Amino acid sequence: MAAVTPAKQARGTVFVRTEVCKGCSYCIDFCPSKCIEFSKDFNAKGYHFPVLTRPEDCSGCDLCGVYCPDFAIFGVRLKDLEKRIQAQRAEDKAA
Amino acid sequence: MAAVTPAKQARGTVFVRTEVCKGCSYCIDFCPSKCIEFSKDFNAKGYHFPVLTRPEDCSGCDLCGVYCPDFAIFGVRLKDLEKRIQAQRAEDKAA
Amino acid sequence: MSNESCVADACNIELTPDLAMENPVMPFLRKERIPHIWCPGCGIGTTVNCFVRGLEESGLDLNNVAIVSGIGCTGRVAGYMNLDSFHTTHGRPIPFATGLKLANPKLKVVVYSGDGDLFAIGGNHFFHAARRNMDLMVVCVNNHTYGMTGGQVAPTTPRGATVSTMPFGNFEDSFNLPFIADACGAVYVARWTVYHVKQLARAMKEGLAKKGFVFIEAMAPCPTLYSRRNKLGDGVEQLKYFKEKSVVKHGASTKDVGLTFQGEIVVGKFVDRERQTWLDSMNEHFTGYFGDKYQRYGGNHVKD
Amino acid sequence: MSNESCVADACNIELTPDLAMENPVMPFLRKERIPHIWCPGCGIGTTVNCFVRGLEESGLDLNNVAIVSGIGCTGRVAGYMNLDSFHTTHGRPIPFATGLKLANPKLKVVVYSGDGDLFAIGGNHFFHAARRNMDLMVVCVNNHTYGMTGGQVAPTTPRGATVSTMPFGNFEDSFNLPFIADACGAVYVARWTVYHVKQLARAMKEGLAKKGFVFIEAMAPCPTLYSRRNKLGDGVEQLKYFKEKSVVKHGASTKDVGLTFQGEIVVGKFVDRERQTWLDSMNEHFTGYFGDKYQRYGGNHVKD
Amino acid sequence: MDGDHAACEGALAAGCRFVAGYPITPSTEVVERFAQRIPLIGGMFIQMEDEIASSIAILGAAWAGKKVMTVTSGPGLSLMMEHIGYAAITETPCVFVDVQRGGPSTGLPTLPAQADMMQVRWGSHGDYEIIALSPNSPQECFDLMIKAFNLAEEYRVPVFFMMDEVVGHMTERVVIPEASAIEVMERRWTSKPPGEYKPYAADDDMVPEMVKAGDGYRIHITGLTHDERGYPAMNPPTQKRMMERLLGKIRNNREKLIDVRGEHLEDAEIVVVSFGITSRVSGPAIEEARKQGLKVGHLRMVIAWPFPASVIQQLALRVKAFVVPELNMGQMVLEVERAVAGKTRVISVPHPGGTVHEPQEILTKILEAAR
Amino acid sequence: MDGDHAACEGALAAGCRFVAGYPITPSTEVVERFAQRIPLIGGMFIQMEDEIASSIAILGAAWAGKKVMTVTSGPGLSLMMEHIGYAAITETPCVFVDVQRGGPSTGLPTLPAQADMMQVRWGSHGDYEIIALSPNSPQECFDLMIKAFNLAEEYRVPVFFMMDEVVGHMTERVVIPEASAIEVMERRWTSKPPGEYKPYAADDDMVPEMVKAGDGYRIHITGLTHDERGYPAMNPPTQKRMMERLLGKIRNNREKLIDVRGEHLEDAEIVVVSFGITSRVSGPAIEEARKQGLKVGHLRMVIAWPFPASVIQQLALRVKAFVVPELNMGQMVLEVERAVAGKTRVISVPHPGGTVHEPQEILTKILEAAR
Amino acid sequence: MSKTELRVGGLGGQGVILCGMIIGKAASIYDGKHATLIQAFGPEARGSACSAQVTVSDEPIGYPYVKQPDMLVLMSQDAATQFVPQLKPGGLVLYESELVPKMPPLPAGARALGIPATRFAEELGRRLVLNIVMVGFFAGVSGVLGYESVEKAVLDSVPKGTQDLNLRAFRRGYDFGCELLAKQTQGAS
Amino acid sequence: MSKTELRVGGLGGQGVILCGMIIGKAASIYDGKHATLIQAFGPEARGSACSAQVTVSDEPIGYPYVKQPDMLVLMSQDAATQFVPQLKPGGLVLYESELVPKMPPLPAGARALGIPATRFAEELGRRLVLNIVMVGFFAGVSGVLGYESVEKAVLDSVPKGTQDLNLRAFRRGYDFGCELLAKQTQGAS
Ligand SMILES: Cc1ncc(C[n+]2csc(CCOP(=O)(O)OP(=O)(O)O)c2C)c(N)n1
Ligand SMILES: Cc1ncc(C[n+]2csc(CCOP(=O)(O)OP(=O)(O)O)c2C)c(N)n1
Ligand code: SF4
Ligand code: SF4
Ligand code: SF4
Ligand code: SF4
Ligand code: SF4
Ligand code: SF4
Ligand SMILES: [Mg+2]
Ligand SMILES: [Mg+2]
Repeated sequence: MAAVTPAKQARGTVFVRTEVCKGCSYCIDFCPSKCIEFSKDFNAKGYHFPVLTRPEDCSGCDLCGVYCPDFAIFGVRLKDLEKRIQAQRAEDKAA
Repeated sequence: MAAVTPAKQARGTVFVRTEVCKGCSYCIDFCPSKCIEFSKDFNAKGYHFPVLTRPEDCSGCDLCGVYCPDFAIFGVRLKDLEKRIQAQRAEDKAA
Repeated sequence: MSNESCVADACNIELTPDLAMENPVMPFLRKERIPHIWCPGCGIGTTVNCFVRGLEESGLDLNNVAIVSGIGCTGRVAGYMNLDSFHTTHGRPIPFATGLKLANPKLKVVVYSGDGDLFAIGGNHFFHAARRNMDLMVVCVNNHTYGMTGGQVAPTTPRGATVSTMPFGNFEDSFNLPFIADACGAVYVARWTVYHVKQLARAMKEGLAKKGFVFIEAMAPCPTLYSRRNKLGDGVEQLKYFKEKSVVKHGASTKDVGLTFQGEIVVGKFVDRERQTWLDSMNEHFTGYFGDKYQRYGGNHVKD
Repeated sequence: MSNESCVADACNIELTPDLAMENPVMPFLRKERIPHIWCPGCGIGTTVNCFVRGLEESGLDLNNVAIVSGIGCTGRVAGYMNLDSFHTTHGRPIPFATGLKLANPKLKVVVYSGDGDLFAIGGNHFFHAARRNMDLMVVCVNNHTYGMTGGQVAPTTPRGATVSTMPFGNFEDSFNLPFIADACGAVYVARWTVYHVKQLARAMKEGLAKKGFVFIEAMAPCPTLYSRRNKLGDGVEQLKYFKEKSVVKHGASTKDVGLTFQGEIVVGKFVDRERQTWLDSMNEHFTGYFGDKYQRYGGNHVKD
Repeated sequence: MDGDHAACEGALAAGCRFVAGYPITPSTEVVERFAQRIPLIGGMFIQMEDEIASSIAILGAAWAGKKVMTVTSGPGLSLMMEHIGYAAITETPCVFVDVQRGGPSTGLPTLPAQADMMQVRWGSHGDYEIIALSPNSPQECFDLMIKAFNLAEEYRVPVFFMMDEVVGHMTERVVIPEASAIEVMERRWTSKPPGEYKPYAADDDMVPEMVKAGDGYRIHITGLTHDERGYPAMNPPTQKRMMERLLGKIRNNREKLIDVRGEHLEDAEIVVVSFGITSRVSGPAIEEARKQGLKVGHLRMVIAWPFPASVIQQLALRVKAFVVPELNMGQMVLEVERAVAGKTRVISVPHPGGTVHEPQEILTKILEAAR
Repeated sequence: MDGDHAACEGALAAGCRFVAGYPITPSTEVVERFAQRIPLIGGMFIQMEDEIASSIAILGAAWAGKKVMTVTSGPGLSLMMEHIGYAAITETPCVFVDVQRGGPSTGLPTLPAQADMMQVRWGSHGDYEIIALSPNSPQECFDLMIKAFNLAEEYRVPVFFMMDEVVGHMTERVVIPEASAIEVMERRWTSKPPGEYKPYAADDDMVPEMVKAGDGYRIHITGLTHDERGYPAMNPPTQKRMMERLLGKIRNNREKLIDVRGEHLEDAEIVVVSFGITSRVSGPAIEEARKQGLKVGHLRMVIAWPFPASVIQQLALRVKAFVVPELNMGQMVLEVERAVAGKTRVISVPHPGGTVHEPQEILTKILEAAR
Repeated sequence: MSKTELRVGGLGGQGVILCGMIIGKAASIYDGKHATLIQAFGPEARGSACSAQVTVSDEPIGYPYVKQPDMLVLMSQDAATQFVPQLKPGGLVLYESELVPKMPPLPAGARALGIPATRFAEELGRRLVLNIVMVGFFAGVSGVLGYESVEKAVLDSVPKGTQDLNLRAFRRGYDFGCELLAKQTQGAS
Repeated sequence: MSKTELRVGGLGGQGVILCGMIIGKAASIYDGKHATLIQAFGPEARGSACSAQVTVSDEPIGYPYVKQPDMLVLMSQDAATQFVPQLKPGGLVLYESELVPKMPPLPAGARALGIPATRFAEELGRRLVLNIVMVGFFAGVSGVLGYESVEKAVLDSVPKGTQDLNLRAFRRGYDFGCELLAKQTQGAS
């Protein structure tokens, strides 16, 4: 999926494994910030999947992740994301 | 079993199938009039069985009969006994 | 019967052998099978006396009463009753009775079995039949153990009692049977001991008259195994305990009637309520759904 | 993972493919088995998310946590968890778990299964394990039907709902699961729906920390069979119903939390009490009986 | 109509009016249809809490006079074993439908097998006899189901209707005849009055007459060894008398119970012995072999139990080999071997289940047999 | 000591430390003794709510690392059938003790039979293999029980210990050797670390190594058809691979598993084939026949399943007849017949149970065989 | 033609079996032929691969399996990958064009026709009717069975209350099929 | 004598099996012989007929059943009726005299000795020890096993806490047996 440019105030973002999404819309309906929507495309199984259409509103609260019955999406706070990525980088270097 | 002579005021009596009695003493212990006791003899299975030792006290209440787990004893009011016997006689004649 | 002896002189009728009286319970029993197999002082026989009296007073046509037992000492009750009687498999009298009842709703079906049969292996059937409010009267003779197999721990064995598979004393908690029956939806729940013969007989009568899932717990001694192993004396000693430690509390909250080892026994009629039976629910539901096309299953019930 | 997409520009770090993030639940799952078999909008997956979060927060060593499932859609949970996991037979996860736990008391054993599995065929095991206060956490995903076999009536199907073996509408009364668990002696009883993800995750955490028989009912949609057949829309519609009709009542009397077809749902933590577990009872009892000769089975528990 | 639905229709046509069941793939459609159909027919369906309950609820219903059935698949059948013995010893007419799936244990829930054949013969403890039929099409699910019910009434034994996932889920046209054209065996009601009737007294045909609860006979029925009155009598002579009748009523009627369908048997040098879906899968292999000039016949067992040993014995005297394909790892072939008693070769074509044989596999064995 | 108690001692000596059971005559004494003995030995006994629960609680315990057993009789065994299949497919080492009583159904609870022999072989749905031993004295209840546990560990199959009421309640002196003199097979623990270990990967002997819960292997165990990782894989090729190993580990070791005891077989013209208590009852009949000058041998099956077909086949080539007395209406004799394959006569001496054969009955058949 | 063999493949939940069933029913009941349908579904009847094998014949059918189909109806990429190689030379493939992005090479003389059935179904308001769109498409292009027969079979096989929707779905697929054929014929001419 | 066969018969609840067990135990453990005990009890292990068959032998025992007992210990009329006809000529019958009112005809040379064991047991305070009285009687009159052996076997076989009572019961039976023998010998002399 193509990245979407967020507004400055974005505090979080989501990752989606589009191929395992079954289009149930839980993430979309229960996102407190209403920042994701269905894609127009189908995935291989014929489902529409979520895309972050208002990234500036995403808090990274991961409610979408807790709701998603297919482990297809998760949200992350950008702060945490940085930490995780740095940690991973450090690990990679160590290895 | 030999019959026991009751005092005049007897209002009831009991019948005992001594051979099926297992000597549990329920009839004896829970007879409200305390009018039955264990025999000295054994029956074929080696149990003592109840005998009406104070027939004058028996009310024919049949509590012994309700308690007896072996259907070995029952009490009857003399009034009812007469009726039953007459009824039976009548039946016998009819037949 | 010729081997019955009578204090004949007590009445002014001469008793000739052909007039010897028969125990009034006999017509309700399969005479030819008496003496029965139960031990001296076993309380099961006493419960049968109460059942017979309840049956007699119920006024039911005995041809329409069926009795179903599982396996166990109590399980033998069916075989002694002069009714259509079914001795099924261990733990399964309730589903058998369910089939019997649903296939011929005119029958009054009584399930008569032991605590192990009904609540250990057979527990699930009890719970589901109560939930469905299947129109059955279930009598449980609770002797706190598995009599037939030699006195093992049952789900009704009180903590602290010694039984063969808890040889150093039982450390499990037991079920509070009336509470369970109540929780699952029984419409009539009572407990009596075999000391309380009159009350037990009355409960049987009421149970037979009631429509829906009826549960009667009859506490009874098992002198051979339970009493003896716990040094509680024989049957008569247990009955005396029942007498001394029982408290009658009609309408008691079933939550509070749990039993302890030789402790207080709350007896009484705890629950007596109305609830549509499974079959009535079905009939009503299908009548609503199909209207006239639907023929009431089991014929039209006269209201109660 | 390379097929995860991210709005990378949102943070000031450049995301190269090798840095693609993995869903934080993945380490708890058998990744190689995802995607799972559940239908679109099936609520089971959501309960797994909550369980994972509870597990994570519990601080337990995952090598000492085992999960046991029966057969059904929910029964597949064990197979997706990256724990020692056992997919047993229909209705029997509790006795399997009992053996597992008693043979190695150091394990934290979780039973995760469906309403049919735990309360229809498996009901008796549930009742007895609760009575014994076996140290197990039992999670029941209640979707009001047998999902795996195509949507038949379950003991949890509300009256009035249509299911394949009650094709004209269910006319049976259903079990009130928290009440049953409470009546049988569970030490922790809670109900949440998959709408209540935070609360459900917290209940999982509390349950994992609790010693004794823990019961958590997680109401979940089965859009494929239950919702569709009852014209209730898909999963998201059911979640909306959960949201609208739920009332949180911690400590509610379990008697009063029965469910009706699309009616009010009482959720909350209903029971949280202390009772000696079966194993602790045994150890204490044998220590009392045998004194020093007795070696505490399962090692010495640190009193917590 | 698929096989599961046809089986339900067959049961209804046979007079079945009581079904207790518990869902299990791939059998559930049978009871789902029954639940749909029965309210307006005047019968009863109940989904019980498990298979144990289902399998005894039907026995209760049978003793209240109904024709009864339960429906399951392997795992459920394993749970019914105690009640199969109970049905056998109490001589309760009943039909158990087993839509076989891959096993053992939970195995392959949605895929076919024929691996419960020995189980239905031997799965309950103690000695007893049963009858088992094996349909190979939806039409037969209908037709043979009627036969199954009739046999249950005639012999008062549990009758097993051994479908498999393929037949259960196979859809073909099913012709349902007029009710009047269907031969239905009624229960062997007694004509004796209460005093004279004994539930387990039988004459030469060894099958006692029956009554039902509520008719004033005050019967007693028990799973214990019992005498003619139905009373427990736990002693070796009673056991002997009871067992001889329980087994005898089937063993003595073995020949009468044979139902096999033969094809090209007249000149056959090699005989394929099959049952159920495997009989259809064998078709192309046999055709191909005959095209290649081999004299291959086909013997299909419609009734698998009691095993048609005499038919096999007869054939064994004149054929070169038997080829026995079955969707299991060798079950009925053991019976074939025993019947053949070394007279000729027996070649097993086992299959672990999950799908059917490739006709080629069977052909290969036929060719091997010809060598 | 009686056979039931000796069996318990044997289990303890074999390392059994977990028993779950449910009372049933005539087996209960085994668990009663276990409950008595275990607290000070450091093991666990639990009486479960029924046999279904018992039979799976032991499987849970086995996966937590214990050697396990359950004890029952026919009706209870019928309820365990589903879990026998589950034990077989999950390859869980376990011992099922069946103290056989008269059947079918509730039958003759306190009287002997040997009529569950076919049931333990075939009672669960689907294909699988088991091992069954048959002791004939309290001493053997001890000795063979150790063997039973060892075989369970060696082959990872359910092992059946087929006692009967007579052996269970027979009292004789039992010599219990020093622990050090008892050969006990330990579990086949893997030496592989978590990442490399696959629960169902096996080498040539077909028996996979085992681990237990709590050791960090994060295993998955299922009753569904599964691959080497233990993951469900419901497709025919996986089924084939799994089944070939499940059956192969016993079928390929059939010869190794033979345990028969012969007497006078060298010159025998007639061979009595027996097992369990019947082997002792046959004694006087054989002696008497030999006194009358007949060359009668005795073949006793200590392991009844897998059936020692090759031994019978060998003998069939040179003896005149087999006589097969058993306390059932003809079960193991079917296997004898199959193995004999028409080479010689097989005479069944069935018995409905409730007591043992009169030696005279067996003698009569021996004499018949000699004619 | 005395025998036509057909395989319908897709995913559980797409209505694959019903699709095959309707075609079989149309053949056997309304066109007076023999028909056998075999189902093969995944482990749990949902999510995973799922297929129906339909044999339509003038003669009674013995062996019920389809080894070399004359026709394929495909609703997933997996089904296409698995079944296209089995197709008879000269056979016909009908497929959901958005769910089968990569059609494997066809055998000699075979044709493949695609339809965006899921999208059509969504347009009609319920993605569940995708299978009926495929049935319509089949009726439109295959030429094996009459329009009426198939329409009757559809009406007979769907739940009451959804007949209207399903008829529209059927029509949508049928029309699309006819148009496509027309277009192709034009292109060819 | 290389082999002694014994049958104990009575009713469930009388302790028939234990009676046989003690005798067998005395023989095998304390007298170094082989012994086999077979139980036969009624349908439910209570109330109905019940018996034990004990074989005591210098050699290992194969066939464990007793067909023609050398000795009988009888505690009910039914047992007497059933087992006395099987007694070996010259054999010995010990019986509860009040529970076996009608002794069937004995085979040639056989003797029968009675003891009111139930009454003795009742006098000792527990009718349950009737079987131990019978064991004592056996030890006193049979001459097959030593007093000590049997006494040890009794102590070994009864529940702790009841050993005293049981020893007294054993002694009571033993003494009665010895007296009886003495009397008979006198009578005979
Ligand atoms: C399937 C099965 N398991 C076990 C048994 C053995 N058994 C017979 S009766 C019984 C328990 C009886 O206890 P309960 O129901 O309390 O009856 P009681 O004898 O105490 O009246 C058991 C376990 C059996 N007959 N069948
Ligand atoms: C002994 C046995 N009976 C029946 C089945 C069939 N079966 C599999 S899952 C299931 C019900 C599952 O319902 P539930 O536990 O509510 O789980 P869900 O699928 O709804 O999550 C049934 C009846 C089986 N596998 N084994
Ligand atoms: S992380 Fe939170 S805000 Fe962002 S999409 Fe997910 S639910 Fe919405
Ligand atoms: S919750 Fe998950 S499966 Fe559902 S639409 Fe969102 S990403 Fe897809
Ligand atoms: S009838 Fe009443 S008073 Fe008379 S003996 Fe019986 S209990 Fe006592
Ligand atoms: S109650 Fe009955 S059995 Fe007991 S002593 Fe009295 S008569 Fe005998
Ligand atoms: S064992 Fe107990 S319950 Fe059974 S008959 Fe004897 S006293 Fe009654
Ligand atoms: S059938 Fe229902 S419970 Fe099962 S996976 Fe589908 S939605 Fe979930
Ligand atoms: Mg009891
Ligand atoms: Mg469910």
